[in-house]
Amino acid sequence: MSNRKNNQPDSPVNAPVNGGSKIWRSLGELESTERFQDSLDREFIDGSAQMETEEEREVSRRSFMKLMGASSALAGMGLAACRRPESLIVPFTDSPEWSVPGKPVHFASSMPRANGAVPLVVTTHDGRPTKLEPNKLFDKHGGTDSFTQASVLDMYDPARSREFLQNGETSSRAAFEEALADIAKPTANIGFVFGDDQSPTRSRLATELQAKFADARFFHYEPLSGDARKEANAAAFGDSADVVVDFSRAKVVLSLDSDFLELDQQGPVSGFFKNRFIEGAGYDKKANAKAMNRLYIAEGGFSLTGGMADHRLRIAPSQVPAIAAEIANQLGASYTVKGGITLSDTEKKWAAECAKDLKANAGKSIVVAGTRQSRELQDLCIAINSLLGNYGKTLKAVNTGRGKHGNMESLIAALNAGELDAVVLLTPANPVYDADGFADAAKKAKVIHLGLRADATAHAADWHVPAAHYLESWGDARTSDGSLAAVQPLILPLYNGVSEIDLLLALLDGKLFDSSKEGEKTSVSYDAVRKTFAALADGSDKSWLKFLRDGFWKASYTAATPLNPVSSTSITLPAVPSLSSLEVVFATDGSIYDGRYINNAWLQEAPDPITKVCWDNVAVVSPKTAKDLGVYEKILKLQPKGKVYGIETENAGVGPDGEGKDHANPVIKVSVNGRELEVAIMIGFGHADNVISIALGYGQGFDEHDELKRGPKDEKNVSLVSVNRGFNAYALRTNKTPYLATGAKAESANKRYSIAMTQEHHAMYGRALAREISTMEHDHHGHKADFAAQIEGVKKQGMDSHAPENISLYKQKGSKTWHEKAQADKHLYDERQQWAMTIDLNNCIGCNACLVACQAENNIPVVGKEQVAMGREMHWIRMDRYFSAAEGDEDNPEMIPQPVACMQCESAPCETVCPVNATVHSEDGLNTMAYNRCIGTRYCANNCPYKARRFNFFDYNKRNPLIEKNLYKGPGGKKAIGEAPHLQRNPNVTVRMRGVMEKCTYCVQRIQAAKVKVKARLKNKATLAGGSSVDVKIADSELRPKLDSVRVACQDACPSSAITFGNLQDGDKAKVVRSRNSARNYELLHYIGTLPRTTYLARVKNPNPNMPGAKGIGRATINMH
Amino acid sequence: MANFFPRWTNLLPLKIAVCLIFVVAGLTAAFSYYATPKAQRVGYQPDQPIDYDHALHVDQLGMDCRYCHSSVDKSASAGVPTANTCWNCHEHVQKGSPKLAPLRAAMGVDEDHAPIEGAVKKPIKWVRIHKSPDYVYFDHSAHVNRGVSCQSCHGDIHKMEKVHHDKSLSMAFCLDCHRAPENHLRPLEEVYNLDYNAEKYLLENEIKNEEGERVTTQKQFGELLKKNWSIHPKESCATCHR
Amino acid sequence: MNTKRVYGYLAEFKSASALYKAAEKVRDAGHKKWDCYSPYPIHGLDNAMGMKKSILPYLVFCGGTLGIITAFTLAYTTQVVIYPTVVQAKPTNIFTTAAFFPIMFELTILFSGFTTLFGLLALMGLPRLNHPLFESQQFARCTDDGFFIAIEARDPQFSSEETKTLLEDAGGSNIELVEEPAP
Amino acid sequence: MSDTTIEKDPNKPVIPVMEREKLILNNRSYNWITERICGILENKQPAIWWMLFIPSVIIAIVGVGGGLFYLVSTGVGVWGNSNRTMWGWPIVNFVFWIGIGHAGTLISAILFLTRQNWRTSINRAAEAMTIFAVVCAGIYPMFHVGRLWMVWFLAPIPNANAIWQNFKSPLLWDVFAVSTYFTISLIFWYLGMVPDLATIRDRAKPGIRKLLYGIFSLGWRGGNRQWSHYEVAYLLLAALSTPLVLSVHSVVSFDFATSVVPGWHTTIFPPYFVAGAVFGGFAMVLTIMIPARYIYGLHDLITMKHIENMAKIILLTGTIVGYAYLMELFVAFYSGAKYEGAAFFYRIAGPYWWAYLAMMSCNVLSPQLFWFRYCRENLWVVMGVCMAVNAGMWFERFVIIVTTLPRMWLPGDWKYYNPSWVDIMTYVGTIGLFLTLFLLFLKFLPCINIAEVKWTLPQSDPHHDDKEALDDQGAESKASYQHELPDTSY
Repeated sequence: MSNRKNNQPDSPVNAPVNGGSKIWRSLGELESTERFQDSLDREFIDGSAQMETEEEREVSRRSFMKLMGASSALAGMGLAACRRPESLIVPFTDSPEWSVPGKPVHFASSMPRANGAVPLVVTTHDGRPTKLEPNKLFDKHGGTDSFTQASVLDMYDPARSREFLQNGETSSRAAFEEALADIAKPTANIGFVFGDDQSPTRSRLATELQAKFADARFFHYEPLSGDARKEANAAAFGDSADVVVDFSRAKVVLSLDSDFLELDQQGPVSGFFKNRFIEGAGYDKKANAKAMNRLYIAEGGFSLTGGMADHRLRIAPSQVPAIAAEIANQLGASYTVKGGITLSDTEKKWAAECAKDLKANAGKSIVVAGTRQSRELQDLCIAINSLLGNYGKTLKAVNTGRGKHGNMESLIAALNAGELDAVVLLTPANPVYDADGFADAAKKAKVIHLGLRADATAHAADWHVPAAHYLESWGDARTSDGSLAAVQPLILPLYNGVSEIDLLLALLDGKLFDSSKEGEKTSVSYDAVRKTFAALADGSDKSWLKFLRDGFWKASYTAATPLNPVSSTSITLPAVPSLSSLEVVFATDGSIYDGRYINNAWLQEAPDPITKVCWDNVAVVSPKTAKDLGVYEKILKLQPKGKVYGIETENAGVGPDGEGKDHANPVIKVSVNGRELEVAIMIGFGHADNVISIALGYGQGFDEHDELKRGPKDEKNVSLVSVNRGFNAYALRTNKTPYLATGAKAESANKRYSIAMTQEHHAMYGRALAREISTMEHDHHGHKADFAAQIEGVKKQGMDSHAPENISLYKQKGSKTWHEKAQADKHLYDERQQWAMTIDLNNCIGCNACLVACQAENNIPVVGKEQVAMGREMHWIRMDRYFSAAEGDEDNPEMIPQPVACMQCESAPCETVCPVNATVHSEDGLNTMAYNRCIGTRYCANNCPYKARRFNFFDYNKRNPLIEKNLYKGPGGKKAIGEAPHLQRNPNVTVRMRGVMEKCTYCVQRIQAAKVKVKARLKNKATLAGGSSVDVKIADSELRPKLDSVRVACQDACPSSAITFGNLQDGDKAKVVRSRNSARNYELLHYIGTLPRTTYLARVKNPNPNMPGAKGIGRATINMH
Repeated sequence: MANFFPRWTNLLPLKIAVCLIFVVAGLTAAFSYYATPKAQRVGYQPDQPIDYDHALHVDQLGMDCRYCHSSVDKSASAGVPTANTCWNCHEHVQKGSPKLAPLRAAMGVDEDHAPIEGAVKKPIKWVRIHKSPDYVYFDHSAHVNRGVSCQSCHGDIHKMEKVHHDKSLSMAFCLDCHRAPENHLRPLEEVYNLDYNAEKYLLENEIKNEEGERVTTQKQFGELLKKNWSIHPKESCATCHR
Repeated sequence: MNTKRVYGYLAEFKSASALYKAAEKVRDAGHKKWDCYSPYPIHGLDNAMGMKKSILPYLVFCGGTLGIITAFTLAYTTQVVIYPTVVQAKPTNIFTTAAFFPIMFELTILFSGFTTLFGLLALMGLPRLNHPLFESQQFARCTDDGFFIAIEARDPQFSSEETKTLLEDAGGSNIELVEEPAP
Repeated sequence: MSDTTIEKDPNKPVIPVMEREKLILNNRSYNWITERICGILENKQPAIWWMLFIPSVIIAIVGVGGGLFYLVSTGVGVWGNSNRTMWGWPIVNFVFWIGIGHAGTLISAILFLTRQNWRTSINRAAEAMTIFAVVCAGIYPMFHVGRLWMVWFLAPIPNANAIWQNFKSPLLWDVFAVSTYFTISLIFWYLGMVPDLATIRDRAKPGIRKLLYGIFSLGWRGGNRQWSHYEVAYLLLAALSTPLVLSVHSVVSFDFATSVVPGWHTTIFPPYFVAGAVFGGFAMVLTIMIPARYIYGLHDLITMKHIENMAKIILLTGTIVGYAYLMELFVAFYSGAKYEGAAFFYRIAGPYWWAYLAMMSCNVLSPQLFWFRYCRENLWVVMGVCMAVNAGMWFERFVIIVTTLPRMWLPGDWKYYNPSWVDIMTYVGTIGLFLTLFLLFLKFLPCINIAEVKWTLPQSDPHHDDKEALDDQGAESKASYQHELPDTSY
């Protein structure tokens, strides 16, 4: 085993800023004796020596696995065997800094993203990064999205690129270094293609590169970057200008086809959600409708933002500018719209009222346009905002200092013109696959590609360099508001990858840093980053340490000076889409973004937030269009009616696509831009007519197992996770039509394609599950109810309006029905802590952040498409989302998400039916699940009204479920033991074996950790008191975990702070208690009397009374009884 | 016709029945003894790369448990000393002793402790003795910080020249203590004092309970501590299983 | 040479009625160690033979009681005394007994069933595979359509002559002295 | 001893009395009965036996053996169950078989207590059927669990973990109930067989047969001092079994009734399950006895009277079940509980409407044919109805389990359930297993209770000969025990 250096970051979050560490290091650096270097460099491998058993050797491809000095570290690598083999404990020779065996260490890092880096706190167990949390130091209310949460798995992806490739053939590092040497001649015309993320160090190096290579040219490319917006901003505010949106100041937000809450973020969203709480972010104020912001949106297909919107206008994306123009005109501009839609009266009114509302909130409003929308719309948006005087208030025009870079179009032009000898692709994108025309142009120059995946580009390029994941490399980035964010490695590059900065440095000084070589210093990029930091912030060690410890350095972009926004006052729109000339929208995918995450099994299995489709993408069309296309005989209703023995009645029957493992959707052939694509079609409620939205990023490669016989094709570009997945919409996309293409034709291909969905029924069928009220007075057949009355009425919606209060025969202490006469033993009820959770549907947008976070925290296995289709997905959180149409128009439904996990019922039906006591109630109010006791009768799951329990039908953890039919091969199946993802496992959570039940446990491992922590207080108190510890008295209250200190994984991840968790015993001081006391608080399925500890807060819609259809908004459940 | 069955068959059923009873009873007894952790683990005494003598270090030299098992009161895992922990003393003590060869190998030095060029440090591979199943999450700090001594689970380590598995550490074993902690609680100062004896301690320092009468037995003492420190050990699954 | 041991007289009767009458005669003759053999239980023969009622029911009652006690003790000690657990907020005290009834009932039945089986075997002195009567050729028909009376030699009243005549008078045919080889 | 036919004296005055229907036709003699029944297992089996036996064995081995091996080695996932429908076919089949397993003991026990003497001809086969059905049933819950090797957790034995079962769980009740039921039925069946085994023993030539039958007949001698105990024991067992039978299916119904699942959580379940069980059980008895009767020529022992009585019971219980179905619907509607109503709505009109339709027509409608004497006496009709009922009872369980779970509380988790091929294979396998066991029973054990049938003959009455004096056909054909006992046979 080769020797390697300690590449631990300098200073963990949970260490004192000027900790002893500092001295230790500096001492070492002072006398950098051979001896010291050795210890510094070697201790890790020393610790890791050789693996003991075959399995363990497999378990860790890399030495660090053995870094565990501790007995408990292997826990969670599978349930125990009954007779133990001789096992060894291999301690370090020199214990590394910060490492206390069995204790996780947290480091601050951040994930570079196109729309601003995400500051993170990374949890590492024995050198393995296992979990990412948002850095609350940076943004108290901030969260992360599912991409960030899942990115830790990307690092362990066994299919990650490990080899240098030359023209697609395996090559060697040495060979590449030679090649690099003669490519990187000062005279060479080299084109550098960066991603859209901002990295100061990279920018600095770019200038140095410019200096070295006089003819170097710089480009930036990501398939979803949206040049129109950049250009518009550049035109309005000068080159490399960008607009940062600050929602916290906005009372009214108008989104013009922008999913700014999830996939099209244009600024930190926590501010937006802060203004959604009607009782204040801490649930400490009186409910006040005024406190709430209002969101208008005009969009084609449903987005999560659309789901949140108070007013949603369903309109073909190509026609959105018409609405924008109308609004602008209402605000005093004078735009003339040529072609396109003639607005109906309702639409006119919509625009008018919206404009009025905006005007009323001038300076306190925001208008955002879809990043990839047309230039016209971008200009309109800027115009409207400046009319409203929002710039400088809610919108900040800033200079990102990126410098004027070319885009893909200019790159291709340059290539075709032969102006470039070499292209260095540093973008996370996959241009050969996702950029139209690049593949051919690229042949005209030497292409060096740096990437995590051996994807199409990697194989097409002359040289592919395996990249280091951001958790493996030194770097820096800018958050959306321009603060510096540190990117620290948590671990040596697993597969010896090269970081972007490493490569750039190699081009500068011709020597490629090899992290696996001996005797080198920690990392060259470390120095580079520090140098940049010194330049931007200050050079002192203290601030550097602070930077690394906090993970960010508050700073901001320089404000850009608005040039006068001149723009044509006349807009030309494409014709309104019709059946003969459809409109194709190239949508961003909720699971794999632009396709870069296609190898991420968590994201693939996480259902698309809107369609609920896993592992595939589909073409979404409105019910009407589906019918017109002749795919369905009759329109697929949201709440289908069926004939029951002749009588027409509402009936959740099996739809025309089938249900469960038979679910297969019809395939249509879409032809546009002179190209064709066969794609499975799906009904999208609330989708604009004659518009087909297809998510990008899928269909990167197929093998012989492909259902539609498309393979084998590009098989080497994909892994087990990404093979045979969905349909490649890039095939239809050109650089001219990056977002939408008009004039498309579609016809049924007379095929069906099986689709795996986690939710196949989209309506509540008259059950008040995800409850909703409105700030507007409600008038139902003369029964008037104002906002206050509606809030009071939340608890009485649905069955609860008339079902009598459930009186339980048995009374448990602490339960609502408890009375002193009932004797419950002391040890069955804990005075210190009683845990509870609330989920505020008013903020929950239904993204999958919590779901994926839970998967990461709790070692939840992935089960694969077939199993999901059968209804065997293992997610502990089932992200239900319901559509509910206001009476009258089924075409414009509302969308209400409802995450459902174990409710930890005080009176849990699942417990009493377990014959072996495997699931019983804990004294602190948890519905515990002892996996090792469970024999798998599955009775509990039957009896769970919320269906929150998941069963391990197969050995999902041992047998790789992604290999065709592997699960069904039993002992003959291929084992997945020791594949890298196992190293991501959380050692504090048992990895469940086949045949046991599992479910949400309120992250009991975190609760226990907190309890253990407070136990030390006794010792501290005794020490302080001096004398004998016998006399020390410590009360229950002192042994209670710190107020709101226990945070569960989903809560941490939630970007909208919709989830609150805490200790009921803390009383009003605890946020969770305050939220439970809110009048909006209600129990799901209250009338069965399960007394759930997880409760929901009803969603509040804040409609504008003058808007058309305002009456129907926020009425999803209010009339149910 | 003669009897088909000879006369001796008349007693046969009875005999068989009696035999069966004994066999079944015997098997049950055997199983219920040998299949328990008690029988399976207790006495497990593997050879270690360095036959480290706890009796010598702890009992005679009076080292504290925490010198080597440094994370016992900080973390779930007590931790096994790193090579350089041993080296702190043995760099000077017992130089060149053949017993310490593995340690020197771990430190990459030769007989007279001169560093060997380019030596790869081979960590010492201790053989694990006490191991709870993967699905059991025992936390050392939670116990030692609440007055449960090492002794309660590991026995008289300080008397062991070669460590062996002393207690059964079965779930029943854990529950016994969780149900009646008073039998094990002792003052925090005494947790690492393996020679501690409750009666002796109570003779030396006079301790009174609420009622003001003097505490003399471990049980009473335990009760007192339990009350003062409000100790309520849990029996619910999630306490140990997650 | 093999000495034989006399078991007793075996006489056949032509029908159930005949057997019944004969039984009464034998009973009145004051015999104790004798029995009637028939392919099926003949109603009222117990009186005709002057037998007491079976004590089996009392045994079974005890068995059943033992069963119900076992069940309750098992359930109560494990659920309330040893390791009380809260399931669905149900109490962990005597009030939870209601949930034990089904098992208490089942165990009652089970134990009664076993007592019946083993009690019966004990009372009938079975299994006993070897019996002197099996020496007799004709006796084999008793499980088919033969009706027999056997008076044992152990009976105080037994005498080779009178017993024989008694059986003849009672209407017994092909009377046979059943002997078995001495041990 | 030859036929005991009674020759009449012509000078005696004839008192006309209505002829009473006989249980055993044509004044058969004891010996005839013995010959006839023992003949079945002493002579070579007819070809049809082999034609049924060989396929059954193969199906049993492949289906049960193969299916379960695959299941255990691979995981419960090979069945069709999902996180939405945790109980699918396996539990359907379990309840189905358990139900069938009820007629046997019930016929023996309850009919015995109520002195229904016609039971004597069928109870042996019925009890055998019970045992085998319970064997088939037991397979499912056992292999249904996720970790078969941990199933011993269900047994209350002291262990080093110091943890115990949850005696509040209906599933644990079920474990106790079913195992008790199996044990008691076995005892009941075996004790009833001892005298007959003795009969066979006495007829057998010395050899292996004699040895085995000898051992299992325990040396039975048929002495009255044995008979008297024996009859008490039999009575006791009958008295024990009767409540047991009722309890077992009630407990099985608790698995559903004590849950909170809409459509399961109903108080009507216990009686309705029991009725259903009797219903299905009798149907199954007929389905197997009618062919057996034909094949082995038992027309004199299993008369039309027997078949008709059973048909009547099927009609009765079928109607009870029908009532239960309708009552469920009414309660669901009347409760006003949306979820309850929906549950039943989806049974009738949901994706599995066909199952409900099948259940209704098979269980409620088809037995109504038995109102007509013609249908009760036409064996083809009887056979047909019984087949329908067997199917219908399976569908009943299917409706209860499979149509409820995929449409429970939250529409968000609704998902259709499909059985897998392993499900089907295993089910077919258990049918094979059942037939195999039953055919073996026919081959090696007396399928009709010889002693008791003899007991029902007129001449079995000890006072039979006295009554020859007054020549009274009615009286003589009516054995004395029938005078003394409450006469409820019709």
